[in-house]
Amino acid sequence: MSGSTPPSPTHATAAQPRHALRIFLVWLVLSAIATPLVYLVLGPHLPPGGMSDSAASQQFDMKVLTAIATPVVLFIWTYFGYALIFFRSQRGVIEDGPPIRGNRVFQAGWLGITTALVLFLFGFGTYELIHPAGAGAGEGPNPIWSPVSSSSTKPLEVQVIAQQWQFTYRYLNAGGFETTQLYLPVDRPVVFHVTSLDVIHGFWAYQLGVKADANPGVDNVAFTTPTQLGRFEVRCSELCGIWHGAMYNNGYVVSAGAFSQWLTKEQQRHAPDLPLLPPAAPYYNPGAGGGFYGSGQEPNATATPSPFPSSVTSPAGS
Amino acid sequence: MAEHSVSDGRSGAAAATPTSVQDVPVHAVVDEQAFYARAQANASWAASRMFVAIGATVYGALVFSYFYLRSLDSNGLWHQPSQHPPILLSVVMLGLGVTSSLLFVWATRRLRAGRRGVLDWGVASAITTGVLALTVGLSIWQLSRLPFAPGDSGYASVFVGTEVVTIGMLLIELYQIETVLARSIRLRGVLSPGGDAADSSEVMAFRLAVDAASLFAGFMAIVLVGVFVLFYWVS
Amino acid sequence: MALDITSSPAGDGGTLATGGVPAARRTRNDWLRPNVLWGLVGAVIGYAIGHWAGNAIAHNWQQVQGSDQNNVSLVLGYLVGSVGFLAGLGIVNYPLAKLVGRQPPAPEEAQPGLGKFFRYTLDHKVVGAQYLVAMILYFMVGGLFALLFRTELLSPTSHVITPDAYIELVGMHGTMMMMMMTSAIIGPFGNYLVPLMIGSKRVAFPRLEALSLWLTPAAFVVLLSGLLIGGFPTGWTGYAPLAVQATQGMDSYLVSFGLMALSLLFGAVNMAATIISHRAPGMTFGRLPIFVWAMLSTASIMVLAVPVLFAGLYLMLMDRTWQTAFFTWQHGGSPYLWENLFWFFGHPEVYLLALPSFGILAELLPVFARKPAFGYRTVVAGLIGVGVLSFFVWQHHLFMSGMNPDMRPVVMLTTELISVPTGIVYLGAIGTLWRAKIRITVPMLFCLGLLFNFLLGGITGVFISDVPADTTLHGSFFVLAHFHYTIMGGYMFGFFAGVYYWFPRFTGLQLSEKIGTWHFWTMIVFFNSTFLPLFAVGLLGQPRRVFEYQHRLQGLNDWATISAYLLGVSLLIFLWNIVWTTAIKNRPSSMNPWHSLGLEWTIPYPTPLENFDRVPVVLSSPYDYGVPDRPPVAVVPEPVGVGCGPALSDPVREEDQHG
Amino acid sequence: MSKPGRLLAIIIPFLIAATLFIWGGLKLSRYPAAIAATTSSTSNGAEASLTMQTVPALGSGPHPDWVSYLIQRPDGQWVHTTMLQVPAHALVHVTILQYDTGSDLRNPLMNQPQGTVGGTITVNGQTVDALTPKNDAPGIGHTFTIPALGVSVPLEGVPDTAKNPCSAAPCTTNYSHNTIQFEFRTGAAGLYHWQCFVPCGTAFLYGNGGPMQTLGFMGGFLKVVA
Repeated sequence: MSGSTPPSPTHATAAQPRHALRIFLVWLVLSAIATPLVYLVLGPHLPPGGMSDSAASQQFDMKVLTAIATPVVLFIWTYFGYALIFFRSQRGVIEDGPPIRGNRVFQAGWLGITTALVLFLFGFGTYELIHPAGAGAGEGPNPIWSPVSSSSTKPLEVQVIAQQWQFTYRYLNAGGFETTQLYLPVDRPVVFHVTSLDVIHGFWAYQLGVKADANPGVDNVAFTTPTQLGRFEVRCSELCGIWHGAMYNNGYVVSAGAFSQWLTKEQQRHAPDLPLLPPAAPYYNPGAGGGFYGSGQEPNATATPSPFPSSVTSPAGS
Repeated sequence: MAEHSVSDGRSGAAAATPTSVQDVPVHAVVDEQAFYARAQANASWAASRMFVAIGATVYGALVFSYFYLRSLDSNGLWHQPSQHPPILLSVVMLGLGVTSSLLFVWATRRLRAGRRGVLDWGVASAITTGVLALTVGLSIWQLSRLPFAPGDSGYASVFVGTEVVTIGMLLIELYQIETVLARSIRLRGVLSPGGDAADSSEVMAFRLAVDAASLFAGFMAIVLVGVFVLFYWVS
Repeated sequence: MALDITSSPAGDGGTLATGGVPAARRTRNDWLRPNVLWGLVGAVIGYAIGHWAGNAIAHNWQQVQGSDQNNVSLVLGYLVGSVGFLAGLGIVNYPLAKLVGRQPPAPEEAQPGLGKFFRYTLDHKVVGAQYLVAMILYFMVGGLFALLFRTELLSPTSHVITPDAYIELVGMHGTMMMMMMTSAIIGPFGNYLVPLMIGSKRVAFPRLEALSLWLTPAAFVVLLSGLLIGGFPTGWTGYAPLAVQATQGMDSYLVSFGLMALSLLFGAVNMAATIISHRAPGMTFGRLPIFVWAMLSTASIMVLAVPVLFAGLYLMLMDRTWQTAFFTWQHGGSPYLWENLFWFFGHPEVYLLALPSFGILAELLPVFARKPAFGYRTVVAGLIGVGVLSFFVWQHHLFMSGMNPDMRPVVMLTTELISVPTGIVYLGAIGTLWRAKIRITVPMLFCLGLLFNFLLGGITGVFISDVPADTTLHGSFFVLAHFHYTIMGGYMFGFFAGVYYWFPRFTGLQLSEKIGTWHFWTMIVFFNSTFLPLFAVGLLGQPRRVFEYQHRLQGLNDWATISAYLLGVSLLIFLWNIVWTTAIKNRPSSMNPWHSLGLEWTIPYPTPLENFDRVPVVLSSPYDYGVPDRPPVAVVPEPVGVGCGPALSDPVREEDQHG
Repeated sequence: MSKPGRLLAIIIPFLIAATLFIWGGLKLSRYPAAIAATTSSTSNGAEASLTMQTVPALGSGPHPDWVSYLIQRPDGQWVHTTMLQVPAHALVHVTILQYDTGSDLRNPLMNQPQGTVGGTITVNGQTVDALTPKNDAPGIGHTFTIPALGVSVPLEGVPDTAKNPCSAAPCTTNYSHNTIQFEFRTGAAGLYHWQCFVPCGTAFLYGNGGPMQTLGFMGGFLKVVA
């Protein structure tokens, strides 16, 4: 193209090959191949696996999201790849393209499709969030999405106490002893009450698909039901200071029998220090220890704070 | 960069004929000085409002902190009834701050309406400057003898935090009013009725500064009342 | 509205109190006039004064005696030192002169030469160039921190640097990149180009603009000085109880972030006011270059988001010095308060980084596709929509925090909705490239790289916005890889596209296309090679900011580390390109090397002090490529009565017309 | 400027920057020197012994008022470091001289000795398996805890009313102190972090700042070598 008379749009359209059709076909073929592959082949390997119901639901969620993302990514790649091959100017020549300023149908279609996708994702995500009891995420002191209570098994209540820099666990409906080990029975719902003694930590049981921030003075509740035996990693997921990277340990999902054996052994081991522990409560309030800016200067030494808000009921009674 | 060929698509270049230029409204380019004077006025108008928006957002964050901590009532320590700054001093400070700010706003309005001369306005701003300085001094004095420690409760924290911000804001207001006052003194020959208005860019800059100061003073009057209501009535 | 401006006859505009670029006053020996060196002297004196005052106030406070740490004196030292720095540069002369009602003194104009770049100057072009150099410096320093702590991650358990140094470096890198680099596009390109693009001779508030520049070195030095006193352990997010607990290095974070917040605010006010009020006749909002729209949207977000950050930093500073208890739950505060205040700023901040690069993308694509910008109004609406929506999504950073769990579906919706206006950027790109005449140049390559990277960044963002998926992904390396794809892969690629594209405008020299191509290909390959494995690392369970990780992840981590080194080499190629072009080859570029229709390319180099001889009259959109019989973009009219001047629109001048 | 001049003007700052960077990097990578335990091999396998002391204040250095651990070198010299080196799969005898006063724990679980041989520790010659708070309990001064090995030993504090408190490092046995002795077994070679769990960073929020978060004061590494 040269000169001061650019071709008229109609003329150009007639001469052009049917780019849109070609791009669409390439995209369709690629998506038809890739999407099932992604869902069926990659999907089962997506984290966090299926060690608990919440982990399985997260894995399903990621499978669906990846399957939806695949055609979107492929469309962009196909289009830009095609454009870079076919919509090139000749080397060393400065020539103008057709002056297309917009296309109502394309723009409206684009907006409509992206909005529809977004609304679908929102609906899907909300369903997945509600469906297996908050999807293993921390739900604050008054969870609104809790598991449907099955009459046969009472959930195991474990208080996770994060401090700089380790996790300890209190088994609230097994006498309330405290230990550094985390054992869970298989196929029994677990309620984690995550709290912190000092700064913000994050309780992340990776294979269980459980993550809840440990906030001082807050009882952050997360639900899950382990469904497979094995080992899972517990890591701190919020930066908490120098030893943040070293704040990890392993937990174990064991059979019901092995769990009660372990429970008995630990109860005996920790019998001496049980009286030293504060009464089981939604969260620790260590009071005097540590103090505010050092024990010498307690700005509020006279005030007797109420231990916890009345809205939080103690889970220890169960 | 590749050498471009002469026969490229500079399709529009040849069309730069005077015919298309004549479509431009000519009055828009009549006077460059007027153009930039107007631009500067618009910019000053916009910027003064943006600064008020910034100030309002800072206070918004503090008000959010107030209600957030109040709703959480962490450890039952939002507020203890004994923790109140002396009410009499606070009322006096509120009265001084608000009336002086409003005085300045009022004087500016009169000046703008042309009812009175600059002298009248100057007296009002001088009074405002003095009273504001007094208010700032009283605020600092009050902070130094609070009946509670800053870390005693959520209320105490927000109170101390807000008071310090308010002192800073009052100092900004004070600075603005003082500078326009000082400028009006320098420009008194030009500004007074029948004065020589030769250097009118100076006059315009002065007017813009007065407007900005008046806007900020009005904002501070509202803020002072709001802060008072928050800490002495609502809590 | 101001007083009766319209009726007042304008005087000689050269001495406009706040707007003009006043003429030079007098000349003194260059070394004696205010410059950076005097600024440093002022900083040292100021620091000493502030430190002394803080010791006088707080030396007998209990927590000072108990901990060896006097936060009051350190903070006062930093603050007074910063004021001293500005004073040494001659910036406080103006506000002081105003106090006594004097005519504002015009800063002395520098002699021609490099001297003016080390001074406080009111020329927006000098400020833009200073910003460019400063931003490249901050970026490189921040990148070096990343290389250092990636070295530590070569091994899961044996350690090269100490764990406290590791966290300091992570925090320094994050803060340097998120905080200092917020100005990376609006600073250099916004300040330099917006007046040229809107046909203005000046910016609205040159003093604010220069102040916004000179606050950044102060913030930079204050931040770096934190390393000398123990650093800060909180990362760039500064989460609360840990930040209240931290040693003095935390103060350097707070003060420098606060200085930077002021810088952003001043810069944004100037930017928005300039765009609103200083557009040339005919430069309607419908003809505004998209880059300018992006700057306007960015500046508007800044004005509303940054004050909240400023307030949050201030509350933290009060907690650490005055001993309030905003963030200590046992005394009636709450760590959640910081999370809310910080992320209310922090999420719009992410779009402060995204929008300018979208602007550059949308600005450059038409030039290299030689087609009009596709869906101009839709794209502009998208930019504004991103800005508006960005204020409603901050709680998605707190999905796991236990705060307002019932709000999570709503936040999920708003977060995912933001992908609609973001997608419009792709809509614009697709439409602009449709049947285009694409020229592959280095800026175009970077634009395409931006599109490639941001796609992955955006898609992975959808994963994170989804609460169930986020339960696994939150706080993991997946999040880290996601935002590096949007910020490094999007924002910094946009930045480099801008550098290559506008370098001739800044310097009259064109960066080598050959070296630039090498830079691009190494950068995009090693960028992806660094951060793609990190998606996997996060999915497989490695939390962020850890110095020890699972043994099974060592292969992926090592791959990422080695790629990171090579990415560093790629940036060295960029530096070499600058050195090669400016110091070795130094061959002038043509006036409009890209044959753009943009108004900024109609001005010869060196750019005159007042940009345009007369205020130009804008006649058409700068994207009218291929439009038959398009009018010139702008004309510069002769003074009244003489008639209309020659057209300035011809994009292709003779090659040797530069200055 | 001439071309060589321009080049020099660029290369010299670049070299300065590179030097600064390398110097800074080296500085960050410098761990305190590790003190090796005195080792011996007996019929039961390798054995090692470590002697440490805790002091309420260092008295020198950049943080003279911070609490810290000191390690005794084989030649009897006290060194301010927290880097320990012990052999793998060995029995380690530890002696800690505790000169600091005590305070409350945030997590009372740490009151209990754990992971030592026999689950017991010897305090001033008395073997105990639990520290129970007495009415006039001086509290816990520090703990010596290696989380990855499950070892945690509480170090009872010196009473506030002690006759002859030590004020600055290194303290000699003339000052009031508690002697705590215990043994633990090391596992495979590797780097294990150890720390104190008593919030003893005076005047820092929750007591966990300052010395608790700085390597070389209340935390360090146990280097287990094969």
